[in-house]
Amino acid sequence: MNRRAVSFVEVIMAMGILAMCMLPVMTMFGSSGRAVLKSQNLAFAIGLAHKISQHLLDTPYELIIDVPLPGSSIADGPDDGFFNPLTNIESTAAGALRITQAQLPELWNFLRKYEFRYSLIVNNVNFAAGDRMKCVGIIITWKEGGKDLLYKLYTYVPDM
Amino acid sequence: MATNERKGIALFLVLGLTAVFVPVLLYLSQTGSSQVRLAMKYHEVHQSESAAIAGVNSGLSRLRGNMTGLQQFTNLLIGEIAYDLTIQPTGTGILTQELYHLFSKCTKGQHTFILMSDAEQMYPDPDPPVTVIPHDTWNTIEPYDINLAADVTSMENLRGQDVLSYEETTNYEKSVSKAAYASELMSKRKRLPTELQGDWANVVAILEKEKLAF
Amino acid sequence: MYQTCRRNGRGTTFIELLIGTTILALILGFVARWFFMQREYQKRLTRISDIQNDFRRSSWEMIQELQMARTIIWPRVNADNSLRSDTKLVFKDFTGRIVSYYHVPGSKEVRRCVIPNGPGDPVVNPVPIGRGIASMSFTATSPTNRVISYCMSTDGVFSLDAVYLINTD
Amino acid sequence: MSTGNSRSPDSAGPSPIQDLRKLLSSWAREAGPPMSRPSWSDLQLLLLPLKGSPAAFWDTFLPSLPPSHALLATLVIAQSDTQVRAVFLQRACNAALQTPPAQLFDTLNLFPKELILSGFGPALLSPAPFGPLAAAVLAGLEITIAPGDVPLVLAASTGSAEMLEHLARLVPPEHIDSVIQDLDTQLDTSRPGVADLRDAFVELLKELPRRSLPAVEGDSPSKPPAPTSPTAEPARSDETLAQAQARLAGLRAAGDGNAKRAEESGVSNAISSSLPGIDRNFLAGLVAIAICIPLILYLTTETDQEPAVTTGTPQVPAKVPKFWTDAVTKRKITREFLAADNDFQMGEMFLLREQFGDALSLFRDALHRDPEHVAAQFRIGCCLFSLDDHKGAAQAFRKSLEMQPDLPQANLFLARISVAAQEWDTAIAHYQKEFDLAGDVAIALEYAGMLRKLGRFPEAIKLLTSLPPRFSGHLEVVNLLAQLREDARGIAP
Repeated sequence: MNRRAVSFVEVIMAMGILAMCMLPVMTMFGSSGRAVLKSQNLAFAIGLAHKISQHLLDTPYELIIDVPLPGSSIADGPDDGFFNPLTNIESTAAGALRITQAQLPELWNFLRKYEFRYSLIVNNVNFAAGDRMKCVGIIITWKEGGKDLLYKLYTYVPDM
Repeated sequence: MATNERKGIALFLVLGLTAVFVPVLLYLSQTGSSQVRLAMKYHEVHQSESAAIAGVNSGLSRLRGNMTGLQQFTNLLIGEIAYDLTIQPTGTGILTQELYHLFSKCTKGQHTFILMSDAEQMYPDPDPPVTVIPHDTWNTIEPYDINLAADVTSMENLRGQDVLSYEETTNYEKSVSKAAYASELMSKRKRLPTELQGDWANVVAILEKEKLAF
Repeated sequence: MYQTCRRNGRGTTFIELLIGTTILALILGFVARWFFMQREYQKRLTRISDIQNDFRRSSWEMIQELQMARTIIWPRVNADNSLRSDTKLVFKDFTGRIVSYYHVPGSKEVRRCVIPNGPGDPVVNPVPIGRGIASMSFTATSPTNRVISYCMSTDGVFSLDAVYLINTD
Repeated sequence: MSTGNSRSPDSAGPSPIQDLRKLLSSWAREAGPPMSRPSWSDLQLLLLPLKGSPAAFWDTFLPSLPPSHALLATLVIAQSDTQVRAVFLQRACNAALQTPPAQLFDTLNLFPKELILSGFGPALLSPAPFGPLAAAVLAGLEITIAPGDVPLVLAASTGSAEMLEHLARLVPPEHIDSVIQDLDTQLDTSRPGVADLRDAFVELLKELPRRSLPAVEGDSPSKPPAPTSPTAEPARSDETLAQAQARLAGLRAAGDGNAKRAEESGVSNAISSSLPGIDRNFLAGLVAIAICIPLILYLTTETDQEPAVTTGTPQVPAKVPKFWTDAVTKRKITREFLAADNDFQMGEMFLLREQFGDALSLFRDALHRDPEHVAAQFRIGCCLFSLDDHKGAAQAFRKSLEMQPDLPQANLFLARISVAAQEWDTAIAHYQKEFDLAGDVAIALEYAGMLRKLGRFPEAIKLLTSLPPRFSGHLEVVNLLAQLREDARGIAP
């Protein structure tokens, strides 16, 4: 009986230890998968924010206006000069492609999968007559693993 | 002997599972963290670049606000990103405008991004806004210190070389006729990669149309 | 106790082996299934990571140069001011040279070619500025020719970005 | 013609004893395995009800039965029930004492060896005449006992040559050596005569393979198939007779198991014998699997956390979540936080344009919305400093340092405030802190400049020479160092 008990306890203990050892490793691994997806979405969001900031520098000053939270969806979004329309290989406006399921299904799927949105917080500062500057907060939001994530970037747009 | 058999079973279960799982898990858990690091680096790169651009704009805004002379700022913030700004007078232009070198630097993590720009502040001007004309903005990712004359000088030299080669190019453009300019460019078509040959004629047409005259 | 007597005499019984093997098979079955699932998943993740790296690298290289460029020459917005895309981009760089980025679908590369704005031969960079990019399009979005937007994609991974040209001609 | 025959007990109407006699004799005539002979079930029907009353059985039936039949009857009752057998078989041995060996063997040969062993095993430890008889019976049937029991049986034996002879036959041939060892270790040779007994027995064991069965089996019994001889773990030498008997009796349970096994399939047989011994380990194994497999499956699914691809259904208008998580800093971002950030940004723009009053109010708004906004707290200090409110500025900078001790520039401004107030030691302390924090050359130059003003040239020189090599060649550093050295020479005697 004694010997059995030892053997039994031994196995249980060993298993306990094994499970203990494996848990962090597995969690680490589990998180590594998520980390890759996270890095993918973060990198994508960084690109989106940068893209907006660059367009803003070429947007007529008066046309830079707030896009309040929760923001505008990028997939199926309106014609905003940032993302829609996105491309056009034709020589007229008729050929312009927007991020819709019909026209750019793959990209549309990706954007809808994570619900990528953008919003703009525009601060107008008038220093003097005709001397003004905008500070624009560019906010990209998306959903990932049940969490609402956010990436923000600020830029100054002077009225030159 | 019986106990050994049982121990054998126990040992088999433990070692077997360990031997199978641990290497597998270690092998599988490589990618994630490094990827996040790379994404963060990319974020730093972009943030520093964006902050540097914002810095240039804030510098131009100061000049428009009729602020003159040497201006040095450290730890200015755009969002949560700190950037440094140096506006260094370089003399007076032929239109009696004030000439400046405008430096904007952002260091995020290991990454540095510096923008250097020429700025002409129209002067005298009764009150703001003063007209400011920036040009020849140049960037570097070398970790120069824009508050130190030595670093500033070396940046000015590096950028100067590029500006000189630009002047050479523009001088050439101005010096030749449109036809000669176009034919010179068209003559390169055969030596271009096939991907570019298709639309090269259109490209040359645009270049010809927009050739600098004087 | 009696069993131990018998085991001493006969070693492990058939049923012990049977159960042992069953459990072993069960564990190995699960482990194998799990392992192969993970391997597939990991392959996909690694692939995504590689693509991201390619995108980041090429994107940053282009941004640095384009930001200082003088003007976009190709593509240009359409006559009706609608945007226009192409797989190649031609611009005048900071020093006035004509530089082109172009996508080579066959090798999934984005290459850079420098064309002297005057006498001289075009030079293609020996090293591509972008690798592993299945599709790439540059889009002119404004008549000022100072913004170029681009979109890269490979196996369902995307990168949308744009560059504003600070300088003018 | 009226003979006594007509008054024979048979004619006195059927009685259990008569039925039993008939059944037993017909069973003895019938062919086939003992337990599948036609009369067997009738015998069981008749005898099994008596299990509960052994006394009645012995007193009523056995005296009227021939010993071999009595033994058979006992086995019928006993074979299905260990407890009953424990009681009955010893009595059966008594009965068997009067039975001629050949007849006895004929009967016993019909039964499974384990059954016989479990019946006669305990009797081995009984004094004569049972012990020797049991030994003779088991030896005659070529049944072996657990080697571990041999020393005890030997110790309990009469030591007669015949008994030793039979006892030697009970030792499984493959265990002779281990038995000899056990005898050496486990027999209490200090007791008189035990050593001689052991030596004699060991002698017998050694020459056993060459010897034939002793004369007691005058008529050679029909050879039973080789029994599967059970072997026991070595018995402890200090085991008492009672314990040994209990242990030997313990064999019965297994013997019973074996009896069943004889009628069952190999696998179920193995299960009945093996499972109880291994279940804990396999239970442990199963527990382990129960731990591991859900873990595996959980993590397997967890790693594949990409949300399902959305369908073409139109997007529902999104609600504003309570908060977001900053993908870079992991910080909780609320709308309040964003509003505070906007105020701060606007303040920053006014600060750029040196409109300190407007900036100050915006920074205060930001701090009001988000009391943890370190940058706003710091900027309040900057504005107050520029507005020459050094006291307020110092307070703001101290607060910002409380919020973030390694905040850049706060110490620098505090140093400048101290310089303005000509509190040199405080200024030096703040400059030093700032320099230690940033190691920045601009701070070093400003710090060294102040030290120079104070005439503390060696400290200033030490500070500038302690700069990283990268800065040591810089124009400003070189110039200031040169001036400091000159100043130092100037004051030198």
